[in-house]
Amino acid sequence: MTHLYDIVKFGIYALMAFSVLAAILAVTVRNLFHAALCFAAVLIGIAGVFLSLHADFLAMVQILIYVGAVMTLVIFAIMLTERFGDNSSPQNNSLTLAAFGLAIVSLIAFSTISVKTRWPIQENAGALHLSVGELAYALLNTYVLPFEVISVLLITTLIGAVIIAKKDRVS
Amino acid sequence: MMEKMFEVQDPVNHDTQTLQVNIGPQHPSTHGVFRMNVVLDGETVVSLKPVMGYLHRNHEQIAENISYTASMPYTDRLDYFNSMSNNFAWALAVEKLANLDVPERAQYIRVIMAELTRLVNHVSVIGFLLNDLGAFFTPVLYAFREREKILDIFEEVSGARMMCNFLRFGGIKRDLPAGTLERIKEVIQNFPKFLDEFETLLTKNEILCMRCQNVGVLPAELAVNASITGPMLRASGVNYDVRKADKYSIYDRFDFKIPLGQTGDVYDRYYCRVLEMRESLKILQQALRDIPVTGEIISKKMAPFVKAPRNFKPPVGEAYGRVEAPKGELGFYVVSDGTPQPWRYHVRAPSLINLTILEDLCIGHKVADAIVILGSIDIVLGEVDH
Amino acid sequence: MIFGTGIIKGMLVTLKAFLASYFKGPHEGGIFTVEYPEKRLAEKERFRNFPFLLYDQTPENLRCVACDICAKECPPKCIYIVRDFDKEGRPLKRPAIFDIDFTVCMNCGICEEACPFDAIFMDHEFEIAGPDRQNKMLYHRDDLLKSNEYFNKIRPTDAGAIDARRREAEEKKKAAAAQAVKAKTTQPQPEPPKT
Amino acid sequence: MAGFLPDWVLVIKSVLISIAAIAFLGPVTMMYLTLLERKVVGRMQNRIGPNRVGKWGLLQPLADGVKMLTKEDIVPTPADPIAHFLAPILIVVPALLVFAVIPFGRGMTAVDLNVGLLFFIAISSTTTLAIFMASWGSRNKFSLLGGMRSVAQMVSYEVPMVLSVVPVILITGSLSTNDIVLAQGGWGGLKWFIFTPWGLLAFIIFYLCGVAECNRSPFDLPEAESEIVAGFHTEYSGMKFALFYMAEFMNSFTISALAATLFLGGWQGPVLPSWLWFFMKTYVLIFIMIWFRGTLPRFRVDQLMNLAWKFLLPLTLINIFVAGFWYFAPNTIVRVLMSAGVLSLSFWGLQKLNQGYAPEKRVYQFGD
Amino acid sequence: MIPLTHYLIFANFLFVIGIFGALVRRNIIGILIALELILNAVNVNFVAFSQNTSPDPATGQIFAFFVIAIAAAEATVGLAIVLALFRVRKTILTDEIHLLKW
Repeated sequence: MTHLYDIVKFGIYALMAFSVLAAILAVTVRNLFHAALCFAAVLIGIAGVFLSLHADFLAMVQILIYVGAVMTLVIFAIMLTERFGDNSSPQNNSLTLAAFGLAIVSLIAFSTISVKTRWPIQENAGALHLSVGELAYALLNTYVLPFEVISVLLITTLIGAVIIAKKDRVS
Repeated sequence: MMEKMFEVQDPVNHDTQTLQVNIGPQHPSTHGVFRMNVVLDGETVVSLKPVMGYLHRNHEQIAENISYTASMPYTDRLDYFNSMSNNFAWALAVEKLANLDVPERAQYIRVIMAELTRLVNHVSVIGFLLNDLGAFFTPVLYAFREREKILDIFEEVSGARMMCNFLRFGGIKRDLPAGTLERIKEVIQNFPKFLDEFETLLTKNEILCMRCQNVGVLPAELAVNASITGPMLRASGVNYDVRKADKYSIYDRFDFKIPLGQTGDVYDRYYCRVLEMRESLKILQQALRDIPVTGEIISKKMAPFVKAPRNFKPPVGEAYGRVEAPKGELGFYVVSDGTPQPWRYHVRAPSLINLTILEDLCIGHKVADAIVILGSIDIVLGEVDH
Repeated sequence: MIFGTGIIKGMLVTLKAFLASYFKGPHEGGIFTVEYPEKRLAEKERFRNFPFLLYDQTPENLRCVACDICAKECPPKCIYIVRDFDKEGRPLKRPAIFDIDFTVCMNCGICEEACPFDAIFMDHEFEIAGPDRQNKMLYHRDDLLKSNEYFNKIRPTDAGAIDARRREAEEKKKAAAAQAVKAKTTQPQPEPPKT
Repeated sequence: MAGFLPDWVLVIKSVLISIAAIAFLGPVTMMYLTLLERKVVGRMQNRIGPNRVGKWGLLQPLADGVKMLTKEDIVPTPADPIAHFLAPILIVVPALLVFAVIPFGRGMTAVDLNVGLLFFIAISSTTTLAIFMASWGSRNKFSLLGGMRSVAQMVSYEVPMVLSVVPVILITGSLSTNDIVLAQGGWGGLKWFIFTPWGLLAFIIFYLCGVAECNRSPFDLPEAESEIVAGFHTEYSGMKFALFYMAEFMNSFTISALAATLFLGGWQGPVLPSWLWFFMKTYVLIFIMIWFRGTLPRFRVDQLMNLAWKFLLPLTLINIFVAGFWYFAPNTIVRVLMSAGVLSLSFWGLQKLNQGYAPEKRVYQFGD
Repeated sequence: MIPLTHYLIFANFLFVIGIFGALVRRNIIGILIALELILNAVNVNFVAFSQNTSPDPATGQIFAFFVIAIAAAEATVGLAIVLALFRVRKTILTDEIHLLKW
């Protein structure tokens, strides 16, 4: 069975590389519509990574919420704000070099931190398979307060967004 | 870049730019070659300019160069759904011009044929309206099944299903073949059964009611001012039917009612047509009961011209013959200068006049409604562009 | 009334049509269409398609006498006739050229009405297809010729009436001719001069 | 043969077999669904439907396939090539992926995820992305209108669809489709969820939303031929259009299959083999979809939205409460009557609230 | 299977690309996309840590749910603002909107 694990491992690394590449594209591509599509690819890549971490409920929720709803919103916004076909304006401003330098520096810093420190790895690290029942139990028992607060927050943002975006605002 | 900052439009104008769409001559549901220049804001129609003339065949100019009888087959091609009522109107006009009398039996046969074309037209129009609403061809094919039975009778009588060319001035071309009246009686017996089934399929259908009620409302005074005629006018509640107003031919002998709607929206136009079909069936039953079994079929004064239509020279003068065609008041205005060719020949096309108010009905509605309103107006491009 | 009942009743109508299509005949709601090339509907007698010229017995004795009435009467003017002349140049009662342009003709049947010599009638044959518009669809005299038997086959009652009328006219003419001959034979004995 | 192969090759072989089965099953069902639809709708309209190609028109799908392949593939010049090219592919991928979760027979589920149902809903929500690409990519006014309409419709019908599935999960206690089917076994089929009041209502709502999700008959606004020519796939021809067509039919198959699994007891059935039960139930539901297409006219955009947000959504919420009550109440007749009463009351109440959309009574005088 | 540090490096990459995008993009929607990228990177970290180090693996995933919920809420409000802005200014390029009062 070890060959199988190697194949799966190789698959996951390929998936990670694919997502990083898609992320770079999402940030640099000139046409905004293509950027949004690359971002969707990143999201699906990340859902795959969650699956490799045995968090399959989270992966499905990620696809459902992000790719289903948030991407729809983003693309709706792009469609409504872009005039038909003038997507040739340069997308990046003067800060490019400075931002690139900062990015490289912070990348190196974070990577060294994450490699150097000895994390308290549990012995049964990767084997734990979480069932949806335990997840629900945790969500509605230990973390019920944040759960309710989040629902209040969602309602307020919903109403707020509608008021902001309404066409004939009586301001 | 600075000046870009200061040209700020007022915040209320529509930010999504309006969409100018050509629901063009080649479109699945414009009932022929008819273009609508629609400006949309999102889904709602802001302005709608009809563009016509793609099927203009110079009909009136041709009629001024050929004899009176020769333009009878051309009237078939005006509103190619009801060739018999087109012939009826043209025959009436010339009979008024040359004051010909029409024998009894010919009158009855003319009325029977006219009412059969009304059935065919109304059934097909409801089918096409349902097609625009999205029902995938089922109502149309039920309607066409009934239409086939009636077209078989036309073919038996006149020789052609749609281009009948059957009426002549002073009567009809040839008498009915044997057994035709029995076949007509049989069709009329089965029609109400089909109509009830058709109504259960459509009239109470919630989606149809949602899509058609209070859509494209035509107020009564706008209808009268725009000289709309036919089911559209009666759906808005105006009691005007040329058969009752003019009492031409022998329509005064039949008792039938005129269905009137209240709000004048697409639903009322649909249902007025269903009720009109039921009235036509009443007329047909009475006509079949009273038709004289024998009798000549063309007036004596036209005998010499049967074999030589080009010698027919009506006296100098003008006449306007009109008939209640299924689409509205179809009229023919003809001026004669004594020669075998008419001097001036004009067709009052009901579809064209009913189409003029398309924009007023569609403003403010959605794109889907504009198509349905066009379907309910019931136009045939042959008549609109004649 | 519950919201969906109208829709459900309507759907039952189509379900009935669906089931009827397996069990019922064409006129009680079953399959109404006919599979065209194999099975065909019965043709109506007065059905009119493009015109044809009639000849009795042999294609030579054409009924048409090239009187040009149908060409004048035809609304779209799609008939073109040229009279035939014999060797000495005297006009004959036969058309040398009789063309009908089938792309122009709208099969209205006015030529059949106007023809005083029962020479031109409307055909029943509608499966006409030509490779191109110019020559195949322009029918010349020989393509239009059809026999009287064919005419009787496709339109029995009309053909019968016309043949009866022509036979009657024939007898009347023969009787008149016999009368004339008899009158001519009795004529040579001059009556004795009136004294 | 299987004896001496190393076990990891076995795993891969079983995966390949299920992939091959689905890759074959998907397109073939699509082809014969098109034929079934044309035949059934034909029969409803008193005509026969295709019967020229093959014995009863059985080779008609092959003829359509060849026609689609040989048709020229036109790409409009202003179109954005990447989006235009990727859209048909990205619309077929979710349609095929979803086959993995459907339990065709007793042991015949390709991948028995324990979040199977959520997988189905998540994957079927990604089709909005592909429709966006199709409508925005082809730079055509009609497809833009169609794209906007279809995304608005799919997003607003996904909410009631997801919520109508919640009672089933609540009662069976697991998201895996196999467990749901097992929970409906026994008593010769009387324990199917459709025979409980909340199950019946949830089935109707799920089925309607499913029909809306794959843009079929009363909700086929995005490709409304009579209004905006062909909606988001106006600018597609040849094989790309065939892919859109295939995705639509595969969606309608999977939606019917899932509805059968959730409410009609999947492959549970007294005598016949399990997969036969499954296919019979699915094809009954597909017949109903085709029946819708043969009879009903189309909704308008705002009526569509109103039906989803103001009518179906509140009903599903109430349905969840009733299912909760059903779960804890003792298994007596009182429970059935109570829940049936609550549901019909709420149905009537919501219908009264939406009175504006009910058909008005119309009276007609007769002048002379 | 896959050691914790590889996940962390992957998350760092995404995080850094997100920051780079947020700083560089001229279009507000581009910035919103970059922001979402950052939040996703954080999510990956949460789940990786909860799977490998914490005794009860549910905590990380629960936190990831909350992050997804907040990200969705933030996206809606952000895009509502973008729409309102576009209606007034006809442009959503950041360097063209820098006057507080006009």
